[in-house]
Amino acid sequence: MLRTEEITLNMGPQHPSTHGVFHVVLKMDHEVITEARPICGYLHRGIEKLAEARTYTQFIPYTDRLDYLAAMLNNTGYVQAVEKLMEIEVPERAEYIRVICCELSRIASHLIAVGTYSVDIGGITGFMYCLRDRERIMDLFEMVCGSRLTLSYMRIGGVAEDLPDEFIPALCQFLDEMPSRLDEYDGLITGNEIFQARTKHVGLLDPGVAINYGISGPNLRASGVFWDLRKNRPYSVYDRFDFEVPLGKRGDCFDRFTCRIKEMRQSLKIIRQAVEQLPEGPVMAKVPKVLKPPAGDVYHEIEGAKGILGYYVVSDGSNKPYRIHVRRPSFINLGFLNELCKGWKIADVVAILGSLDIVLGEVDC
Amino acid sequence: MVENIFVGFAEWLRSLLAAAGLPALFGDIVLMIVKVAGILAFIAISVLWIVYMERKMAAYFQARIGPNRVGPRGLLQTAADMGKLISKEIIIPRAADKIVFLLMPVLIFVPSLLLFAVVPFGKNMIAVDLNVGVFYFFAVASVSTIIFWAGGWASANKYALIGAMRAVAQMISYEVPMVLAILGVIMIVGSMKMSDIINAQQNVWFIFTQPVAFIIYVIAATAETNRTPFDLLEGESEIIAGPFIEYGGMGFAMWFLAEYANLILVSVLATTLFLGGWLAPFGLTFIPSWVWFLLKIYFMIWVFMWFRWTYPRIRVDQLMNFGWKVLVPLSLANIFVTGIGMFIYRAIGW
Amino acid sequence: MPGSSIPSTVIDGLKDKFPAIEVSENLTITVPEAELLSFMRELRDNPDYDFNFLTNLTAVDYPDNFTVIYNLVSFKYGYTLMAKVNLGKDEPAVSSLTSLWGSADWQEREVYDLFGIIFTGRHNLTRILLEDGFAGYPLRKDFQWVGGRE
Amino acid sequence: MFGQGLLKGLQITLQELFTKKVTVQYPEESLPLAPRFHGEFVLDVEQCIACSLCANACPNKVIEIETAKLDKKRVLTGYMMRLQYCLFCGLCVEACNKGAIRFSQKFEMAKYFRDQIPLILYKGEPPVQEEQGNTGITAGEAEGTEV
Repeated sequence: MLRTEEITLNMGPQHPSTHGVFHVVLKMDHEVITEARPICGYLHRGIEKLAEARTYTQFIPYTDRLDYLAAMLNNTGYVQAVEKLMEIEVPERAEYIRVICCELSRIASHLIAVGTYSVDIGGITGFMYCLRDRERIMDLFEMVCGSRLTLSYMRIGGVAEDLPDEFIPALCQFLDEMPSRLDEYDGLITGNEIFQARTKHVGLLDPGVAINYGISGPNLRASGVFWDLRKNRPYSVYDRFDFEVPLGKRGDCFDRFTCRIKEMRQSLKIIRQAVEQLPEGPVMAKVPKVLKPPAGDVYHEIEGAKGILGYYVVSDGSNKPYRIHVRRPSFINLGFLNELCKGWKIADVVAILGSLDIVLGEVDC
Repeated sequence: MVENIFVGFAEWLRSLLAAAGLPALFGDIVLMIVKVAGILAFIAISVLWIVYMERKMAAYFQARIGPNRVGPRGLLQTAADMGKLISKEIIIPRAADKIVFLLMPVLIFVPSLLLFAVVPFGKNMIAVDLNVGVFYFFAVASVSTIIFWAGGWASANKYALIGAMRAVAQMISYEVPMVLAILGVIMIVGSMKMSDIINAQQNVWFIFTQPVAFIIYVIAATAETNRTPFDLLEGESEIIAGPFIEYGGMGFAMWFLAEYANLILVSVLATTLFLGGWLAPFGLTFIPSWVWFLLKIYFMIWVFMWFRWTYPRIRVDQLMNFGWKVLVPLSLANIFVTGIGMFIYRAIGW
Repeated sequence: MPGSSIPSTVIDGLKDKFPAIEVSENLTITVPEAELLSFMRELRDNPDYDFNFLTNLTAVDYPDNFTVIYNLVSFKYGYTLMAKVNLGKDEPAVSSLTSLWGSADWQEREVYDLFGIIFTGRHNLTRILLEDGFAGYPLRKDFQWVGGRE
Repeated sequence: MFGQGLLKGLQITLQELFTKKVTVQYPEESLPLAPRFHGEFVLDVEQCIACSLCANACPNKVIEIETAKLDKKRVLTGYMMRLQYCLFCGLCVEACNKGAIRFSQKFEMAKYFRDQIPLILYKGEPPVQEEQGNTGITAGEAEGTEV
């Protein structure tokens, strides 16, 4: 017998497929992983601390920088938490605009997830197609709020500005063209046998374990657990839309991937309904110039692109939040990485990490 | 005559030297040097061009337009890149085996250059028409495995080591089905001489008589050249660049260019063995044979690029399984069927 | 919102079992530190509540005490529950919930990292976001940072 | 079945080979910007009443306003934005009641040196008397006089 020993491999912080500055220390027996110790924090900016020195409105731009791929959702989660604390009623039109923007953001985020996953598996072309189509959403956001990535569009009590006139036609055109694009991804990536061989039955996530580890979003639904806050605990106006929650069967990487593609189709469906139902009216509730929520705390959750996005806001009655905590889905989804990677190969670690769809701005906060 | 422009040039040179009263041996030596220089120029230019073509093709497949700033339509992009890479500092990792580390990127070109000696560029345009041409081709091509491995090993980097080990495993595994696939062709021809193989395809190309062998060959060749879906030793999303991870500047450029030289070589072999070499299809003989040959190899290169920009990467154990459990039995079966076919063919006595 | 908060009958049942808990108006339950683990185990294992999902775990540094906040969700009934534990200012420590929910692992490490609250009865309680040698706990109100811009 | 997906993928990439490319050759051509685009700031000095609402609305203390008293009236003497800290969130623009601070469509804000980054939108002499010194420099000209 040859004497063999484990090798320790530092994957990251500079590595093309850790999706940012993320570090995994892999212990390997030849190419098989025996331990994957995730190390995060390279992007920690202390956003929760920063919040304590800013007013409630001034924190909105910082939420963009958590999950910068789905900034609208982050905005929405935060402003809804503060609205819940202050008991502000948001105008109907603003709610619909929020839904449209949130779902667009979700599609944008899933497009990145799908595209980068394609790169992780080795096919660069799929990534380019996804980014090309994501650019359309960025253009739509630019019309709405002037920014493309860090949007800061939501305000406590509504949205910053009403939709511009040219937005709805551009959106409808996007809605018409997107399904065929999704078919293209399905043909290029999902249907590919090599891709399926790489992802099917890899990184199996048992539903019970997934719940226990607090994994949420498409990752949880891929394991077959029906838990989508838009359905289970409808916030905003989500109870008025007819859509399905795509579920996976096995909870492997392939299911997590296809769940995202299916969710994009559902998001398109929601946006279409929201556009049809979009009422007229104001987009901003009557809120005081200086926001001073009553002392107390509130925890509010929405269904983010990566999972359940929660904001815990504590007010001491002043115009600055006493404490804001963000339940970042990527951070909690990552907690199970070690168990998930054990027994798989390096190439699978990339596949598993990619299928969890983390964004480091959110993990490190 | 365009057809014989190169052959004619060689004859003219030889007669010129003979007319100058020089011995025939000296004429041969000069001619050999000219041939080598010509082949080197061909390699250098086509490698540069293929890098450009790959980038352009990748861009077109991805709805982009690719390099278009340096030179007309970006044609000088690779040259500019080379200029940049040459001017870069050579960084040697402290733990690396210096001599091996620096030697390997140079050596990687040697098998490629040696192989071009037997490439049939056109009618009567083989530098050396060995009677064991195909055998020589495979024998020399296999050497590059050691060079990949040594380069990765010398880098003293774990990623490089994994990549190097993968390179050895992958190249050896895929050499077997590749050779077995070609055996079908050689059985039919009964010769390993490149020109014989091409001449045997006067009536029908071997892609039609040996389609399975062709498919196996293309798959194995993709693996041999380390291109997607078998680019495991590079695998930039897992082991970043594999054996080349510590190489920068010209060292990296050498590896990079050698990969493209290998790509030309496998396309050459595919053309020679399966696509009729320099033979013109449909009787279009007014186009010179060497143009046909170039067209065919560029088509093959384009196909390899098409694969690369479409497919994701396979995993290392799947690669091994596929090679040993699918391709090898399939190629053995192909030999078997070819043998029976040839037996029946002779028994009927067409 | 339908079925989101826990019905008061269930709260009453909990009160009977754990007399020490305090229930505020908005159905936030404050648990004494000593009873936390058994209370949480009851919440998780009793099929009447079935709180199988620990969604959020964080802490707040109030002027008088530290409060650790647990947000639980029951997938079966759709209940949500916020539980709090008040801890003293000096060497705050609370029993860990990693034995009940895996999601507590990283979130407890995060709270430890940023607040310096010790979670007892678990392994690998190390800093997660900040580097290992970082001095102080930044989310405490008395934390003074040096540097900053200009 | 096996191979079908592979062929489908090849077909899709082959189709894309002949579709219109999406690249925009930036310096020569550029995409139209949305009217609301968050570009560089411009200040309408005539409108500005130096109320500091924008500076207070800023989450990152980017805006620095210098004022002087003139006949019990506050007058703007300096308006500087430290753009290196700017989030381009638009809260300052939203806070301005007079519509004095606005976004322009200019997005090429790269500078060669760090000390060139602060954007000086207005730099006026402290007013001597009456309304003389108030004419100042307009925003457009001020761009050229960055320190």
